[in-house]
Amino acid sequence: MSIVIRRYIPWILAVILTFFMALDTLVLEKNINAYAEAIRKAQAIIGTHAVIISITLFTRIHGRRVIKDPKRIESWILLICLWIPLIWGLGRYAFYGVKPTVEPSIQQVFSAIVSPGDSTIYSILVFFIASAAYRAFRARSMEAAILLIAGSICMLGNAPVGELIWSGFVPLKDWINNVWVRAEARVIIISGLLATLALYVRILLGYERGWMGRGE
Amino acid sequence: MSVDLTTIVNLTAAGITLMLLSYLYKENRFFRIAEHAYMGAAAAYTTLISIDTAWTYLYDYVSKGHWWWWLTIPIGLLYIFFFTRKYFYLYRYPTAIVMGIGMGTIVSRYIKTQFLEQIRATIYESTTTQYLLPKPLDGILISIGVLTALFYFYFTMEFKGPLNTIAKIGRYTLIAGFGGSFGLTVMARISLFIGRVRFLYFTHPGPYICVVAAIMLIASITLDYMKKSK
Amino acid sequence: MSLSIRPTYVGSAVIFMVSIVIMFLSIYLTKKGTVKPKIRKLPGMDALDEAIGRATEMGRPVHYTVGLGGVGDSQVIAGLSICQYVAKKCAEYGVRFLFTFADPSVEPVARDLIKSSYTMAGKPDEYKPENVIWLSNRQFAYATGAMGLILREKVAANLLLGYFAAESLILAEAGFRAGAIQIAGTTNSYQIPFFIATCDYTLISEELITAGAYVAGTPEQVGTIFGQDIMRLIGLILTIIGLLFWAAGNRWFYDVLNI
Amino acid sequence: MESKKPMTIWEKLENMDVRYIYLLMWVAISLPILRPIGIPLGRYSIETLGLYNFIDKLPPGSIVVFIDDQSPAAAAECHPAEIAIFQHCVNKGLKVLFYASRAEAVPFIESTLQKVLGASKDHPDYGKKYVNLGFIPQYEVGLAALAANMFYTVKDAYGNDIKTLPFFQNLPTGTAKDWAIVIYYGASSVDWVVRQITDVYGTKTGGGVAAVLSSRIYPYFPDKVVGFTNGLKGAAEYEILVKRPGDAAAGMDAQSLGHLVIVIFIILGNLGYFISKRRRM
Repeated sequence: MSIVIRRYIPWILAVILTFFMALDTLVLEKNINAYAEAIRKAQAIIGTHAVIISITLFTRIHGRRVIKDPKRIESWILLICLWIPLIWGLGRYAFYGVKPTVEPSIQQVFSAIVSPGDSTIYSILVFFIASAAYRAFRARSMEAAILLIAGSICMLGNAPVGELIWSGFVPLKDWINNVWVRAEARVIIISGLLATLALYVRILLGYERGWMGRGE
Repeated sequence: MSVDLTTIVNLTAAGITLMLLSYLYKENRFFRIAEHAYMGAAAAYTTLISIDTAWTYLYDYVSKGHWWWWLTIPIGLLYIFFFTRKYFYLYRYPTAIVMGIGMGTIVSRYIKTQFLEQIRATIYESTTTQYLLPKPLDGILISIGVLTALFYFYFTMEFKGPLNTIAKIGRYTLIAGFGGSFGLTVMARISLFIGRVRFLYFTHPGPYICVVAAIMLIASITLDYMKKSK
Repeated sequence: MSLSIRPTYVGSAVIFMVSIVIMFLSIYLTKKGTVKPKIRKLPGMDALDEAIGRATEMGRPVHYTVGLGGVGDSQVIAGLSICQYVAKKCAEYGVRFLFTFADPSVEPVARDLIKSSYTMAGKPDEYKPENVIWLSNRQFAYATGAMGLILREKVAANLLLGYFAAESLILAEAGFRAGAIQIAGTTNSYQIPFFIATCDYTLISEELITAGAYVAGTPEQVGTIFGQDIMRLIGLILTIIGLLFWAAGNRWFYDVLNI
Repeated sequence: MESKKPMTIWEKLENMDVRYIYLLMWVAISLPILRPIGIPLGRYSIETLGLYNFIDKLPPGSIVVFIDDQSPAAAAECHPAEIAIFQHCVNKGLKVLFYASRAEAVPFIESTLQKVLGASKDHPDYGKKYVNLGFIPQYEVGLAALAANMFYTVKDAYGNDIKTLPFFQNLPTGTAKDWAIVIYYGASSVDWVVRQITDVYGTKTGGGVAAVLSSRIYPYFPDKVVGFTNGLKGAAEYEILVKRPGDAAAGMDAQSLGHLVIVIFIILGNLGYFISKRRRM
């Protein structure tokens, strides 16, 4: 019995929902479409609860670190930056009805820490892309040479300085972008779908059980 | 000199920016502090936003008298049983719901956008594309590229003789595309860094912090160098 | 109740049915032994053992991440099923196994999975909950945490198999600076170039999602790969027929694909 | 430790410490920002010219709607475009209605007004020619509501009742039919704007978008989207067209130097690789 509750019911639930939602995208029927829309919203609500586990465990890991070694400033900082805005934001939301998107102090935390963090880490990519290009764009083999040539042409065609060096870079860049990059992207998309179909069949038939853990 | 809130926000922002960038030299204490502050604040902010979204959905239904929507909360709370030793498997119910809905929504929609539409686009572009070579050639190149590269992924066949050549052409198509899109991305990344640099150099009190950071960097490089030469 | 197929979705419905039939058939035939598909080698997957072995020799941890996606994403599911294999191997060799992710919905699944992998390897006591690390549910905060972790722990193997967006290169560069052997895989066509450029092995798109079945190797799993190849053949044939019609100046087939 | 032969210069070039690359990148990008060089931009792209010519031909008093959807990360590319396009509208005497479709983008409206007019709500033309509606949530739903009824938000971002503002007097229909063009600034998606405005009311769409979005905007160009500035380069072109060289134009120098540094490093790496390979043989 226990394996039924542990494994079979969740699995059957997933199968039924998959087919129902697939039906919704294919079929025009007022009730089905309305139910599907409601189910999708319910899923968003249910899925949000997972964050409880994550935040609890996150706090536990760093709490233990702090207890073991109270001099670990970074874990202290993490706990402070996590819990103070969270409690304040929730409290303001619950008791005063102020949405976190407009609550000024939450917005200040956002623009003091989160927003600069986002844009800094995004922009740190410029250094990494430079060093990746330096290491990878080396004509070691035929493939590497193709990578090197296509990459360098596109780089030079994109920057104004490339046009100053040789005016041919721009049409060549457009050609690579619109012929080769397009063909590549299309194949990656199609092949991703084919594999996804096969994976879903494996899940629906119960061969692929990674998503349920292994358990017993 | 009065210190207002904007200055404090800008000061923190500039500090976080430089501390995170210090990773470029090496993993260090300042980076670790900024990293943890950022991780914590980001988790708090994102969680608040997702709670807000979820509550908006829920309230929308509940306020219309659909009381059964409250049931989504206990179903979601099944996740908490993960902490118990005996009933931990109950987390699989919300997981199954989230997954089943995700899969179902994607699968049939993607068959259209990622399969049929892509095939149609390939057919359409076979004659309409013209960039460098004379009229039909560019389109033919796209078609050949798509067909061979798709063939390259074939799993249950060993490539021999002419098949190997086809697969190789497919592989080269993919690589050319990868190279191209690598090169094209550089510009967007530099743009992002320009934004950051401009913030640091031109927003009060960014420049002062930059100077402090530069001094600290030089000091740390000197120290490391002395340690190494010893 | 009036039921009709959404306009322009007839083709999708047909392909959906056809694909299910083909998958069933190919699983059935493979199980019966009528067809014996031989899967070509995936160098990236074969290198997993090498990577774990290297980590054992160096006494440094293995870092594994499934990226940004939630548990419903096919790339994450694929990443999790490869994770089973890696976690078990790490438990057997006694290598520290660090697992990171961004979406909270992955948390219970991953913990359950890794814990049972340790149990299956016969070392349930060596599973350490603090080695499964949620970094943040915001994209770049997750990337920051991962890049800090990779360099701090000096990981010997950096396995990036899952859903990645712009942070792909951040993780790969951190792995490079830690001197790790890197195996990566994703289906996002914008990110594959960075993995190709920085990692030792890359599982491109389809290869990632199929890798789970490749490792398992049971007839049913191999059967679905065979079915996948038949679907590919259908795609190739549809494209070729469409191109021939189009070249002859006939739009009919092109329009048929959109009914 | 094993004994090491000293590396030749070519081997050093082959395996350079990446931190030198980081440093040079930083310098190459910073210098032109502090002191622009003025590398010529080359040809104007057709997308930028499409937008410029469309706005240039509008009669004075036409209504232009700006949708701000830029995240802080995308702002580096979109904000300069917004300033340049707004400057163009001011020069031509057009009326501009601002609103933000994501909360993070609200400050950029204020900043645009400040940078072009030198004032926002205190400027004499505020309320007559320029109105900032602030944040309107729920992307497509919000835009559809605004398009159907321009008085939908009741108040502007500064708390003024919009019925009292001269901007909203004597509107022919009070819907998106009165608008001359909607311009989207951001990096996420332009589909919803086209779907709600161009497809329903026939009003054209324009854009000041980050380069990552360009591939998804091309299918609409040039019928539904008359033109757009593509990333920083497009913004720089627009700045030069309206003769207000600013952040983007200075940024293009940084772009050129940055690309050049990467290409030089690639060449050095290959040189090092080939020469040391020949020596080893």
